[in-house]
Amino acid sequence: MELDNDIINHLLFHKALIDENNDMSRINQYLEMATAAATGESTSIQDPFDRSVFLAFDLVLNQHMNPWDIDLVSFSTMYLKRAKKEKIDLLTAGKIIYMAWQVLRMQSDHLVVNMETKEQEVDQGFGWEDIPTSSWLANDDEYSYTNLLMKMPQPPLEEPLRRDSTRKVTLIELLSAFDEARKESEQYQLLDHLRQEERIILEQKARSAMKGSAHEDHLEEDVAAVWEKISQFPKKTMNFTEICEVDSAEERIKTFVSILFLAYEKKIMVHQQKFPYGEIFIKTLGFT
Amino acid sequence: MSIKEDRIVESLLFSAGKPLSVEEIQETTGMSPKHVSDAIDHLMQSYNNERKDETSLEIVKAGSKFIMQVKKTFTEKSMMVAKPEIRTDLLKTLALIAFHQPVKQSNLRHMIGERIYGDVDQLMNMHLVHSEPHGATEVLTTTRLFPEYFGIDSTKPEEIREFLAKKVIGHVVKEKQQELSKEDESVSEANTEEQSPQTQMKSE
Amino acid sequence: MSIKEDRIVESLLFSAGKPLSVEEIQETTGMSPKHVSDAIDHLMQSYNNERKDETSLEIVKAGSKFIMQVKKTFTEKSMMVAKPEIRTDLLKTLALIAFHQPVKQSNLRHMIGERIYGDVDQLMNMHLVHSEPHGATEVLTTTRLFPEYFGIDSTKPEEIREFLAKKVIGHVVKEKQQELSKEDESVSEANTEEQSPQTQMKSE
Repeated sequence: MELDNDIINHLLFHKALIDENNDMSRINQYLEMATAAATGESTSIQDPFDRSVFLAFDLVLNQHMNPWDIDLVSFSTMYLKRAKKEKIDLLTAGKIIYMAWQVLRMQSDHLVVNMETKEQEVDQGFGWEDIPTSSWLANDDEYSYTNLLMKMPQPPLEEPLRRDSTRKVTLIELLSAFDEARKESEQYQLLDHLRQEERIILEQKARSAMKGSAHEDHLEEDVAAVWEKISQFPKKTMNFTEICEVDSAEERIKTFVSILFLAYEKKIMVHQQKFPYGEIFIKTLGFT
Repeated sequence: MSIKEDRIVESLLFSAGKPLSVEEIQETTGMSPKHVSDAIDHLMQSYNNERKDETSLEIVKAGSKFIMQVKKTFTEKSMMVAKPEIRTDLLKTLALIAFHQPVKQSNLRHMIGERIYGDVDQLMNMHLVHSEPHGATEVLTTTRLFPEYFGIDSTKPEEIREFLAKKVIGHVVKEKQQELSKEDESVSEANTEEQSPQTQMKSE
Repeated sequence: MSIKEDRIVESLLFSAGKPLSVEEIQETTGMSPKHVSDAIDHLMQSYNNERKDETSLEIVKAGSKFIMQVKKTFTEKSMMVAKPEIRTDLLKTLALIAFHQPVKQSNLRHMIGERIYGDVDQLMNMHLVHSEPHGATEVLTTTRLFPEYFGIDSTKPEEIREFLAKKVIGHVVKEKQQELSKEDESVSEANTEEQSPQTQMKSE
């Protein structure tokens, strides 16, 4: 397979990015490596620029080239300029950025080993850390994190395999559990008692408020009608507007009161996010 | 690839947390029985002999099965961090049943609420609680497994109840004593603090 | 006796089945925090480096705690005995929250629809997600349990985000590479087919 002139040009362009202390012989070496690598996957990257970039990193990652031989600062500046000017295949770009991360990682490992601070050089100008990967990933476009994630067959989180073991419970623990259960049971009974008293008072209040009004007779029917609507709803969760079809004050009150009754009877669960004027959400319970 | 097979069997024995038979390992891994046995042999050789002094774990035969476990010397401490097999909430319900048995499910509902139904189901699945229909409700007692599990020397509900009642009193008394002895300690610590300047003075 | 302390900490990490903090180990063993940390270092060095190829287990930092678990390479085979608990859909919702955190529930609803309410309820029940009222909506973040549960070596949202981004990009890269290698194969296959008659001709 032949290397096209573009690639050679771009490799020469990389020569310009390589530390001046390195001699020319290095670029020939790269060309040799590139010839070898060209038979690999890099051949299918259409854009010659991307191909050259790919090759540059491929050299570092697969051919064990010294990562410091690529000047990431000037390289990233050039790359971004190019990315802004032309439409670049985002998948390839993603791949390159990922590889760049790896290179950066290798560089930092290298840095730690050498204990030589080249920080000043890196701090000047533009670095990979300035590339807005997070905004690229947080965007709403096809290549956003969200979209990529939803398309993945497996989520990026995996449950690690840990030891599934338990030990026997001791008699002492049983005794302590009884001690706690006894205290909790006392509290529960007290609360339950208070709750019942409250319930009776509320029911009495509601009855006396309804007495004599025309609503008294129709209330049960209204509740039944709303329940019918809710149970026939295709989804388990719905909102108030979906249930209250006719937009009149009377209908809204009728539906609302019925919903409160159904919630009291624990047939549905009602919640509202925006208080007090937000949408009311209804969730059916114990029915499928 | 016998070395890789050793690793697979090792990871299985580790994650299972209970004894596994050769058949179970075979079914999960698709390895032949011979390969499974060989892998277990290698692992036992490595854990229990070659690396004996470099590990706190061992692989032992339990009946016809195999288990990876902590060596006896280290069990005491490691027991303290291991998860109990009955979770706290369920244990509380079990304790209530054991102390009040024979007890109507409806009475327990008054004590701890609707939760009781789910809890009783789980305890019955664990064979620790037995339920007998009684009119509209159920009457609950502990099973024969219960005294066996907790090392109680009786199978009669009344005797178990009594035994536990005595233990609870003993437990409460003991706790109280510990509290008191802690107070004593702090008192004696205070004393020591008071005494120490004297000791210093003496040594000077 | 640092070697014995290594063994004690090893037995604890083995038995717990959940991540343990230095404090928890310290409380159980009575060892000093320094000794606990040293023991963990030795164990990680031994399991994850020196004996790397001789064990299917690893010791990892999960959040600010430590746990012994099966290496990823061997999980699939051993998963059969201890099944995963969280379904794929829910894991994806969790991965969304973890990446975009702190994130408004209403924004997530735009991303994945009404499903979010049920999912968030479940994740909150599992103590993996925390919700804080914020005006008309809720703001969601992951809890401290999150990195512990998944064995992620950080409690910082930025680092968790980076971890997830790498995983997703890694997946895309892998997919692309597989596509490319398939194309390569078909190209080289085509080449071989073309060449083989020539070779035959030559040999004739």
